[in-house]
Amino acid sequence: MKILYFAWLRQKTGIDSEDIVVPESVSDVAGLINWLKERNEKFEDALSDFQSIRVAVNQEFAEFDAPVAQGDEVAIFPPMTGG
Amino acid sequence: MKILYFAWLRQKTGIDSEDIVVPESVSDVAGLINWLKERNEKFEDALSDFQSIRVAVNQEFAEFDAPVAQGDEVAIFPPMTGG
Amino acid sequence: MVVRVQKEDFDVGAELTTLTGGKTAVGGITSFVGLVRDLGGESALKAMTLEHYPGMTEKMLGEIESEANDRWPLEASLIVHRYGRLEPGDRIVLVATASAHRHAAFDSCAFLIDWLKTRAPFWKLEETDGDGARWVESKQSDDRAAGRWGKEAAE
Amino acid sequence: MVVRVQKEDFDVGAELTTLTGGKTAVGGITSFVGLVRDLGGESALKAMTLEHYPGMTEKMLGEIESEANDRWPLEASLIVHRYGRLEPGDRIVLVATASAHRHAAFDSCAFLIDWLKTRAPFWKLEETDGDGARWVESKQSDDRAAGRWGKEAAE
Repeated sequence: MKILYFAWLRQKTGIDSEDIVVPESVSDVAGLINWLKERNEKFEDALSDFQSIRVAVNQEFAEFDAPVAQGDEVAIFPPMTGG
Repeated sequence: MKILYFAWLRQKTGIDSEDIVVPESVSDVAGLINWLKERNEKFEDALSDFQSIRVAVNQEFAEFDAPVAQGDEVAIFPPMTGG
Repeated sequence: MVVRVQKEDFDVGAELTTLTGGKTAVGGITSFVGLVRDLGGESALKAMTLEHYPGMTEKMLGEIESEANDRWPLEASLIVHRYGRLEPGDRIVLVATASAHRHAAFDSCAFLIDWLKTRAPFWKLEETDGDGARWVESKQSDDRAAGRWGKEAAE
Repeated sequence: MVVRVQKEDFDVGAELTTLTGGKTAVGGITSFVGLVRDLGGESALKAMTLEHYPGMTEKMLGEIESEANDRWPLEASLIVHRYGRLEPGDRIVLVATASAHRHAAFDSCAFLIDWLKTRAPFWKLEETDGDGARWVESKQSDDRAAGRWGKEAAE
């Protein structure tokens, strides 16, 4: 799974893009984020508030109950502030 | 009095601008136009329909009962069609 | 506030850059460029000649631009209007308004162009393939568009 | 329909000329140029860095432009959006819509910029004299502005 981080999520996690294998138990966006939070303190901090996080799966906005699977491109970012 | 003609009023009268002395009996826009109509057939034709004529006195739109006097700049033109 | 009535074409990019140069309170510029349109139909438009009333045109354009500046919080505004013979695709008019707020820029620009399309002292002579040359008559739909702005602007 | 997301500045005049070149059915082009604004206040803005999501940005901008073309009778439309570090007075975005009818051009351009200001996947990092750098938070007033267009555009 390809995961992208933007804006302060990129800064807090220290990562802009990564390819990782997620466990099969991760089946939706919420599951993915909860799993990512357990990686280390930076992720724990960056992903602590669901309300300040938006997600896109394969470049389409997705809700937290949207399914994710290996091969997907998932982007995690704060609400957009526009142009 | 300086009189200016625009668009088809210029074409029909054959004049774009003239300085003329009008009789003292001409005291308002309507009087001026009626006096001009009597000059010749071209003017008679051009000024026959009040509804299709607009007037400015000293570069301000004016009604037909607006006063005119020697020294004024009077412009006669069709309704504007804008830019 | 700038008003120019000229025969020459204008460069939109250069005009906008000059308009807002150094004014860092400007958040956005709305501009409208009017072009000579050929709607096709039976007789194609060959050219359009715009006649105006030198002196009164500049005065009226200055007054309406001043009114736009009274109604909206503008940082800068510009009207450039051409006259003379123009062909389809040629630029006729540029209206640009700059503000800290984009809605003020949009509304004031729309207000100005609605006004220009009806009240500005220009007359159009159209040359078509079929009919030769004829003077365009005033359109009621344009009067209504200008009317939606309420007060009889600058008259 | 053209969408470009780029680091480089753009030339508004050249963009508009290219947009409508040869299209004589176009009566008017409404355009909006967004600039980096410094509202003054306690801490002056030094610069703003726009980050975006390459790929998704172009896709979303293309979708909203397509929606504008469905809603209004446009002859041409263009969105150019910059990213990267920009300073006060720099151009950020150009939206231009061309139509036979000026109200269609105005409304579609306003629709697009309202959308871009809220829904486009850009994030702003502001550098001020006082506070250092901070990420700008989403504004509700912009959401309302986009909301007045009715349906949830391109989401």
